[in-house]
Parts: sequence; C-alpha cells; structure tokens
Amino acid sequence: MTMLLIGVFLLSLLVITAIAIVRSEDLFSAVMLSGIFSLLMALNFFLLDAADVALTEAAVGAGVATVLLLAGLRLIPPKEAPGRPLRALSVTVIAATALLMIYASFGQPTLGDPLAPTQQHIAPWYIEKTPELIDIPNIVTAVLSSFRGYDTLGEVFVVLTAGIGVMFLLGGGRGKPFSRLDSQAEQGLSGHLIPKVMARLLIPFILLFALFIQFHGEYSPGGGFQAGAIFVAGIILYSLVRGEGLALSVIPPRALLLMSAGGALLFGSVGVAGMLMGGNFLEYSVLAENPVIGQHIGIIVIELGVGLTVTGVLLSIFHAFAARD
Amino acid sequence: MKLLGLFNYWVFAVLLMIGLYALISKQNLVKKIMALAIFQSAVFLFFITMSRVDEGTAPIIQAGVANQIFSNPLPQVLILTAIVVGISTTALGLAIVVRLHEEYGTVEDNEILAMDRES
Amino acid sequence: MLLVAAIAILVTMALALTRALLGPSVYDRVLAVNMFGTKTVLLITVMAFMMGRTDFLDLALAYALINFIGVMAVLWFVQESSLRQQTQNPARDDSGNDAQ
Amino acid sequence: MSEILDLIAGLLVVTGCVFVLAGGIGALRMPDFYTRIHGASLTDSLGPVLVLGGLMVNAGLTLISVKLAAVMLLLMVTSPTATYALANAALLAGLKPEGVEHDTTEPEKPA
Repeated sequence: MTMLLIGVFLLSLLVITAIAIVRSEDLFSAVMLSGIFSLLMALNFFLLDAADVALTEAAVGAGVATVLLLAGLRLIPPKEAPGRPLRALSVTVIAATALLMIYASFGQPTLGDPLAPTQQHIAPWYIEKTPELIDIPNIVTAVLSSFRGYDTLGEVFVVLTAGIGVMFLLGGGRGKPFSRLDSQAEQGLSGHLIPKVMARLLIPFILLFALFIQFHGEYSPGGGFQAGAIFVAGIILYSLVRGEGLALSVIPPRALLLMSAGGALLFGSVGVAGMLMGGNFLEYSVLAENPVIGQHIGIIVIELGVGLTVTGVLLSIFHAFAARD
Repeated sequence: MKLLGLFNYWVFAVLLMIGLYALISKQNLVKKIMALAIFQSAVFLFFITMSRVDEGTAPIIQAGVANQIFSNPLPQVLILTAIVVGISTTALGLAIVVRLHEEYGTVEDNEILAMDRES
Repeated sequence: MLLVAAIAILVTMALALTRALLGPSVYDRVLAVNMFGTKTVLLITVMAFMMGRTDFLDLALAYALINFIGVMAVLWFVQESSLRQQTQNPARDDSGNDAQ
Repeated sequence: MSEILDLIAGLLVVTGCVFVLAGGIGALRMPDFYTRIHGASLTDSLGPVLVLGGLMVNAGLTLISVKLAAVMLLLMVTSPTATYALANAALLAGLKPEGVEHDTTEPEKPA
C-alpha cells in the first residue's frame, strides 16, 4: 500500500515534468527537465520491481543522454521559435484518444494482479527453468542472453546501425571532424582545478564499477548494456575534463570502430560456433561438455560482445557530436 | 483501491498523448525528438507495469530464500534493451537535426519546408 | 523510520521539481536536477531497505558515481558556447545564420 | 542493546531528513540563484550523510554497510564538485549575484 502511494506520487511528478518539457521554450531547460524525467522514470522502474531496467535507465539517463543532448544542442540555436497557437483539432483528437485509453484501462487487470494474462504464459516457465537449465540467479540476464538471444542479437545490430548512421551523418572515424583536436578550444575543463582532480579520482572507480556490472551481471542487476553505458560515462567524463584529444589518444576512433563491429561479430560468432558444434544458432548448451557450463560460457561471451558494441557505439556518437564545429 | 491500481495505465495514456501532442504541434525538430523520447518512455512504463506481481520481488534469485514470488522477467528484458536502443536512435535523430541545421540554418520544420518549396 | 525518510525525500523532490519548473534562470533548473539526483540516490537506498532487497544498493552506487557528469557537461557546454561566441563571430557568415 | 542501536539509527535518519527538507525549502525560497546553491548544498552534504549513517547503524557490520559507506563517500565527493561546476557555469554565462551590482537588464554575454 505504501509502495503504491509512493508510486502514485512519483508518477504524478512524472506527468508534471513531461508537461514542463513540452511547454518550455528554451531547449537547454528542456534537456535539464528531461534529466529529471529520466530520474523519475528510473525510480518508478525500481518501485515496480524492475531493478535491471532501473539500472539501465540510471546508466543511460544520468550520464550519457544529457551529455549527448547537450553536445548536439551546442550546434543549433538554443531557443524554440515562437510556436503556432494550439490547434483546436489536434488538441481535441489527443484529448479524445487519452480519454478513450483511460476508459479502456478499466478492462485491464490492476497493477500487480497475479492472475493477469501476462503472468500466465511463458514467464512462469522462464522462472521455473532458469535455475535448472542455466543456473544463474539473475533471471533477466538468463532470458536476455540465452532464452531470447536472437532478440538481443537484433537489438545489438540496431544499436550498431544507429551508430553507423550517426557516423555517416556527422563523419565519425578519421579525417575532417578530428582535425580540430589541436586547437585551443580543445582543452576541455582543464582550467578548472576541482573538477579535474575529482574526475581523476573518480574515473578509475567508474570504470571498475562498469567492469563489475559487466561480469557480475549474472548474479546481481547488470549486464553488457548497463556496463557499456557506465563505461561510456566514465570515458565521457575524462574527455570533458581533459579534452577530446587526450580521450581520443586513450581510445582512438579506429579502436572504437573495432569495438562496435567486433562486439556484434563476437555475439554472432558465438551463435555460429554453436552451429559448428552441432547445435542450433545461439544454442550455448553445446559449447561445453556440461550443458549448464556451456550456457555460462555463452552468456559471458555474448554479454562481453554487447558491452563492447554499446561502449563503441555510444562513445563514437559522443565524439562525432563533440568534434563537430 | 481498484482505481489506484489502474493509475499506472492512466499515466501511460497521458504521457503517450503528451508525447504525441508535442510531436504534432511543435515545430522545433529537437522538441519533436524529445517528444518521441517521452512517447517511448510511456511505452516502457506500460510494459514494466505489466511485469509487476503483488508480493513479488525483482527476478533475481536470492540464495537461501525459498518460495519467492518473482515479477515477470520478460517485459523487463524487452525494455532493458529498448532503453539502450532508444538512446542510440535519439542520437541518430539529433545527428539528422544537426545536419539539417548546417544545410538550412534552422531547425524549425515549417521554415525548412518553406525553403524547400521556394527552391 | 524508513517511511518518515521516504516521505521527507519525496517532499524534497517535489520542492526541487517546483524550483525546476519556476526557473527563472536555466541554472536554477540545473541546480534542481542536481538536487533531484542526490534525492534519487537517497530514495533508492531507503526503498531498497523498505523492500528488504538491500542487494540493490548497486543502483544507488551507480547513480552516485555518474550523476554529476551531467553538471560537468553543463559547465563544458557553457564554456564551449562562450568560446565560440568569442572566437567565431566573424566567421559565421557562411553558415547562413545571420545573413539577412 | 539492539533497541539502543535502533534508537540511534532512527534519530540519525530523522535528523538527516530534517536537513534534507530544510535544504529543499531553502532551494525553493531563497531569493537568487547563488543563495539557492547554498540551500541545495545542505541537502547534498549533511542530509545524505546522516540518513545513510543511520541506515548503516541499522544494517550493522555487513557488506550493506560497506556499500552505504561507498555511496556516502561518493556523494560527499561529487556534490561539492557539481556545485562548483554549476556556480562556475552560471558565472561564466554572465548570471550576476543579486545585490552586488544590481542591474535589471538581461545578463550580458561576452560578445
């Protein structure tokens, strides 16, 4: 009951924030408000027992999303032009649809109903079989990387494709965009002593935490997606305080491309390896004598692939935006 | 009591429509991208709402605790990947907007359309 | 005890959100986001205790680690834009922005 | 013994909550941006330390306490840094503190 009321409160704040994002004319303010929106969203996920999702939203929303939006915003006018007045027609349609959906919600099972149709099919099977077939505590990781490996493979390739698209549009990789590296403006926040020292202190811990999330993802909330986002946050912090140039000399663009493509390839090749050893595509059980050990090997390797791709793609995207002038 | 249990769905509907409204009525392309993000978050909320089970806990088996009820892992898996895909596609949209600004000098869709019609 | 803490943190969140909505300057909003982040860390900790799943403190740790990157990005953004305004004003004609 | 510990934990958490709330009110009610930072910094430093300290007393000597201590240390390190960055950004963008040289015009950006 208490949790339900806390949830109602947080959701109300969420709606208020969404309205404020839409209404604010200053894009910078809108970005800041969407930071609050993402924090509230993560809290709601946590409250709804989705720890893994909350961790992902935390990793992506708190660090990467704000930085990417600001890096993009740097290149365009900061204010929205005075808009056209509210169109009566669109407002009516929107309001009518909202009312219709709220009306339809009365036919939905209430929050947490254990008899809801969603809880009857397949999910009990996953929960029951995970200890037996895969034997890792985190059922979400088990479903993500083994039971629904195809799906995750597809998502990884979507991330890779989006990264390639950004690099085509803004010119990642080599050449023109990185020619700016030795200019004066490329010192980042080196002039600020306190951020510089604190970042130097914190970055090792951020990277260590990312590795923990990556390799402990079978036992606690975590996995390749979250770890990649946290790793990227650490490197972005480095390039903010020490300048793009240094960050790029630590992980050069070529290495980023290699990571993006290599991670996805690693994922795919685990599937092919399963086929070569006599199983189906992405069937990990055949990778070792003992099927459970095979599952463990497969999950660790593909999570590594996911982590590499997410790190490579998000970091390339950041560099592509930041190097643009 | 039953009504409070439906509150999540109402918030989903309202957020979805806020996103859709901004997508239709805002001319600024960055605003449109943010509206898409709100729309997307509403869908995430809907899925995660469906995954919750009363008396349940997050689907991570604790050692030494028997007979736990777990919330549904499947929607969580779908949304977990969707969040990372979401940020990548948002970045892609932003990249398109940045290129449009370089070509047209504006990020308002009506001005871009007007320039296109003139030429 | 935990409930009192949760309510206090929720009220503070509402106050921070009010500040974010009122503005008036952009930096007030950044301040509100920063406050909101710290409150999120606290609320996650308190809720983890309330739910009895203290193994989820990793989440609070994640937020505590990467929350302030957003504010760093704001400082970087402001510094970059003021640098751009200083150095690039004459070279802006080719962008077609100020050509009238 | 455990009652005394509970009492100490409760006391710490509630005191922390008072600080958190006071800071929140300060951030809302203070007259201008630079004074609001002062209010917000209270919620970011003393409040969390007390609340997390209380929870640590509650949890005893376990891994949980270590994690809480890590969160506490990180908050103590990061939030002053964030406040520094924020104040610096505002000053750089030309936001003037109230009452220093009060002018009602828009804050001028360096041209």
